[in-house]
Order: sequence, then C-alpha cells, then structure tokens
Amino acid sequence: MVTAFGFVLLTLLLVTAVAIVVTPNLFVAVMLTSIFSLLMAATFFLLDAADVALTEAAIGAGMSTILFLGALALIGEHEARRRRRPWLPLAVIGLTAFTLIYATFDKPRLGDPAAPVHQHVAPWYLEQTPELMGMSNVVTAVLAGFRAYDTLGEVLVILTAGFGVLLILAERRAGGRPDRPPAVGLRHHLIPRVVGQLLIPFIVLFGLYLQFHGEFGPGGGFQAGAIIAVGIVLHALLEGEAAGRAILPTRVLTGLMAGGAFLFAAVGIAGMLLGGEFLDYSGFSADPVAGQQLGVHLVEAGVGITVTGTLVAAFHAFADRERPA
Amino acid sequence: MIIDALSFAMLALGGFFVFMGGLGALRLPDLYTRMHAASLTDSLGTLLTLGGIMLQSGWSLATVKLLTILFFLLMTGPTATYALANAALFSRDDGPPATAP
Amino acid sequence: MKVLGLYNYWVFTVLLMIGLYAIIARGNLVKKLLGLSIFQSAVFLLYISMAKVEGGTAPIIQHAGEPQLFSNPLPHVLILTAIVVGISTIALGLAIVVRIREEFGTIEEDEIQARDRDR
Amino acid sequence: MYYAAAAAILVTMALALLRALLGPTVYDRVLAVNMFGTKTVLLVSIVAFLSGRPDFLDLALAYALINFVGVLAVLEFFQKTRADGRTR
Repeated sequence: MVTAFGFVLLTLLLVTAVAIVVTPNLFVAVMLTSIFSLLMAATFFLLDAADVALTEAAIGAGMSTILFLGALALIGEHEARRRRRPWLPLAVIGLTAFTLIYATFDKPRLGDPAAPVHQHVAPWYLEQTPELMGMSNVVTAVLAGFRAYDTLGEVLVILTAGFGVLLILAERRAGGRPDRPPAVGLRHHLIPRVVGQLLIPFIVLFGLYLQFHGEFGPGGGFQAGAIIAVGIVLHALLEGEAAGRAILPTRVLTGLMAGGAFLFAAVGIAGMLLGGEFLDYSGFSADPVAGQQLGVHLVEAGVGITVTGTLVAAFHAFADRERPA
Repeated sequence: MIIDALSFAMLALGGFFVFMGGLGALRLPDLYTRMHAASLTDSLGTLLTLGGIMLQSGWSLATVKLLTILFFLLMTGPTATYALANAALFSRDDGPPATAP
Repeated sequence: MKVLGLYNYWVFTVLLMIGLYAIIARGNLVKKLLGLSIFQSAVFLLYISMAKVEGGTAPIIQHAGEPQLFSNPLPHVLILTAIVVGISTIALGLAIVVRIREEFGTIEEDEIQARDRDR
Repeated sequence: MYYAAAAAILVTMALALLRALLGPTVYDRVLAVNMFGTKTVLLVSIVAFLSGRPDFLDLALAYALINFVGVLAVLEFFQKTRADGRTR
C-alpha cells in the first residue's frame, strides 16, 4: 500500500517537472520547484531514506526557493517565447530516453535484497558501526567517520561555491537609485512579524537538536546547517536586510564559512598528530569508541558551521543587491 | 477499544475534511473563497488527523512531537493565510476583489 | 510485478530527459538552471531507489544486537552531501546569471550572443 | 483507516498541484504551495506511524517549521519585484 503511495507521488513529480519546464513565467516555475522538492522529499521518505528526506526538505522547500526568488527579484520573471519548434533537442531526448528505458530492464527490481549494490561494503558498515563507532545512525557514521575524506571534499566545494557567489556579486553594491526607500522587509505586517519572531528561536533550537542528535536519529551537520540558515534568513525577511546584516555581518559569515572547513581539516590533522591516519579519530580518547564519537561531533560541527555561513551569505549577496535598470 | 474507535473516527473525519478542503480549493470561483476552503484543511483536517494518530500512540515521545507539530501548524497556517489575503487585497495590479472579503 | 518494480527507474529516466530538454532547448538562463536542478533530482532519485531494500527500514539501528533489515546507507550518504553541494552550485550559477543580466540587460541566450557580437 | 486518511491526503495533494498549475493569480499558487506543504506534513506523520518508526516525526516537524518561511519569502520578494513596476 505504501508502495502505491510512492507511485502516486512519482506521477505527481513528473507532472510538476513538465509544468516547470513549460510555464513561461519564472516566478511560477520557482513556486512549482518548491512543490517538486516537497514531493521529492516525501518520495525519499517512502524509500526509507530519512536523512536524505530531511536534507531535501530543509534545502529544497526552504533555501533553494528563497535563493531563486532572491535572484528573480534582480532578473525579472518573464521568459521570451521562442518561435522555432525544437525538433532536434526533442529527437535527441527521445532517443536517449528510449536507450535508458531499454537499459532499465536489466536492473534488479525495486527493493530486491539480492541486488549487487547491497553486496559489497554496505553490510560491513551496518555490522561494524555499533561496534566501532558506538552510534545508531549508520548514515552519520559513514558520512563523518568511514567516508570523512569524501565529506571534507564536499565541504570544500560548498566553501568554494560560497566564496564564488560573494566574489561575483561583490562589486558595485551601492550603485542603485538613491530615491528608492530602503528595503524594510515585512516589518509593516504586524501579525506575520510577531509569529515569525516567535518561530525563529524554535527553528534554531530544532537545528541545534538535529546537529547534536545526528548520531542517534535523523540529523547531522548538513541538515542542521540548512535549517539554522533558514531561521537566520527568516529574521532578515521580517526585519529587513539591514537588520539581518547587522546580526551577522559579511565579515563574520566569511569567518564562519572558512572556520567550519578549517575545523574539519584541523580535526583530521589532529588525528595524524595523535599517531593515527588523517581523519582517524580513535586517538582522541583512551577509549577508541569515545574518541570516534568526539571526532564525529567535531567534524559535524564544522560541516554545520560552513553550511550555515555559506547559505546565509549567498542569501545576503542576492537580497542586498540593487535591481538593475 | 473505545480509544481505537475514536481515533479511527477522527482519522476518517480528518481525511474527509482534508479532501473537501482540497476539492474546494480547486473548484471554488475566486481567491478568497478558495482560501477559505484551503484553511479548512489546515485547521480541522490537521487537528483531526494528528489527533487520531495521537490517540493511537498513547503517552510517549511521539505524542509530544505530534503536539509540537500541531502547535506549529496551527500557529503558522492562519498567519500564512492572513499574510496572503493581505498581500492579495493590497496588490495594486489585481484591482479590488470580485467578492467582498 | 517485475514491471512495477521498475517504475522508479522509468520516472528517473523521464525526469532526467525533462531536465536535459530544459538545458539544451530553452534559451532562458534561469530555465536552464531549473532544468539542471531537475536533472540533479533525477539522479538523486536513482540512487535512493537503488538503496531501498524490501521490508527494510531507514539505517538507524533501534535495538543493538537484534537482527533487522536496513536500506543501504551508502547511497544515502552520497546523496545527502550532493543535495547541499547542489544548492551551493545553483547559487553560484544564479550569481553568474545576475551579473549577466546586469551586463547585457537580458538573460536570453540568443540575445546575449547577439549583443556580444555587436561589441 | 490510516490508509484511507493517507489516500485522502494524496488526492488533496494532487488537487492542490492542479490549483498551482491553473491558479490565475500568483496568490492562488502561493495558497496551493502552502496547502501542499501542510499536506506533506500530515502524510509524513501518518507514514512514519504506519512504518513503526515514530522517531521520524522529526521530519514532519522540520517541514512544519520550514514551510511558513517559504510563503513569507514569496510574498516579500513578490512585493519587491512588483513595487518597481518593471514587470508586467
């Protein structure tokens, strides 16, 4: 029965995706993306991926929509209609789709426990995590422990992308028209403002809960960072850009971005200094399992700090810019 | 036994109201009436559905979480509807609403 | 039954193609980025579908020692990080589009190329 | 009965999606997105309960908190865009 729900969600997903591509108004397309993301998150949840669903919800429904909207406010919302029928792209896509669907008949059916994916390292992770790491969330253990090298690389990509946004949008900040009143956000709407202000502490608290409970339930640095960023952005939306910037100036944000990645790498090097390999946490404590837990906590904290800093900085970079003439 | 019957009744009613609200949000003629239908799913539908689950789970951490979810939904739902109605009413380019709010 | 078990992969294929279509056939740069994010989501769907195990549950161990069936944690880890990397690269793309709009006054591909030739 | 409620919620999600596709004004679409979000919260709560892992209610909690921010962001940026009078 739950599988049937999955089918319905996937079908709705297809309808939404077609609508996103077809609609001529970009504003509408972005709103449909928000629905697309919610559907995707629900699908992930039905496919037993609680951590991924949490990330998709926090990123897709929250930050992704907000960033697209912030950019659209600078770009404009209309797409030019093209007269020519795109026969060639359609032909390419039809052919590729046919090939790929033909290939799927060789894939094991959904949920087959004998599928090749499940034979190699995954059983080892599931078996060894309680013993070696002493945590119940295998995803967190693999993310911050067994495959921490990979995660460090991803954090550096996020950091680079964040600095890229800041550098590209850095120049010509105050060049707009002076007669425009400063953006005040939703300050004149009393009820949303009061409720929103009431919500911010809960959002941040929930983010911190995910950050520190990530070893035992769904959660971890990536999800927590995204949710805390949404809380901070909500403050900027309610009180206006200037107030949002005042609590976390760009200098502090760049410090957070770099500091989180630095913390991650420093934990790795500390492991080397204590006689292990890079990103081996077992030397942090007399008991190797406790050492692993401490290391995972520190690394996840680094991830959370970098993700929060990057997302908030990207939001400010778009929201603070003057709309070009 | 009584609790089971009660929670099933609540879930059934909740599903019914959610569906009616969805139907209304699709079929009613203009924004304000649609908003009214959609808020039915937000208040009564949410209350009954989550209440039905709560009765099944008894006194546990799950119930506390469900209460928290219910609290946030009941707080944000009307606020979002209010902000939306406000923005729609004062948007200059749509003109005055067809029916009086 | 075998055919129903492939539905996820078909949806993956069609989503991938919808995203690809937006990238190669649409001239609007923001539309291209939206297509890119659909393409990305399709890949996420493929990985998560492969991780599913029938009768399993999310890989969070409830009672240690009890044998239980879990879905594969490795694709979850890969996709979890990829989602966050995806949003930061999309933000970078949007920043570039904003700068293009400021320089050229348009975000339609052909108009940008025409204006670039005139310079 | 869980299944019946979940099925009703799924149908409502489809109806809300239809409204988001049709909705003549932007506000109709925002309304649909908001409705879609709350329906996702309900669906996730029911499925979490059905699959016997009530600890996954964290997810529903996250959606409940985040969804509202999206609606406010749409309204804020829509006002910003239209206040310039450059579109339309």
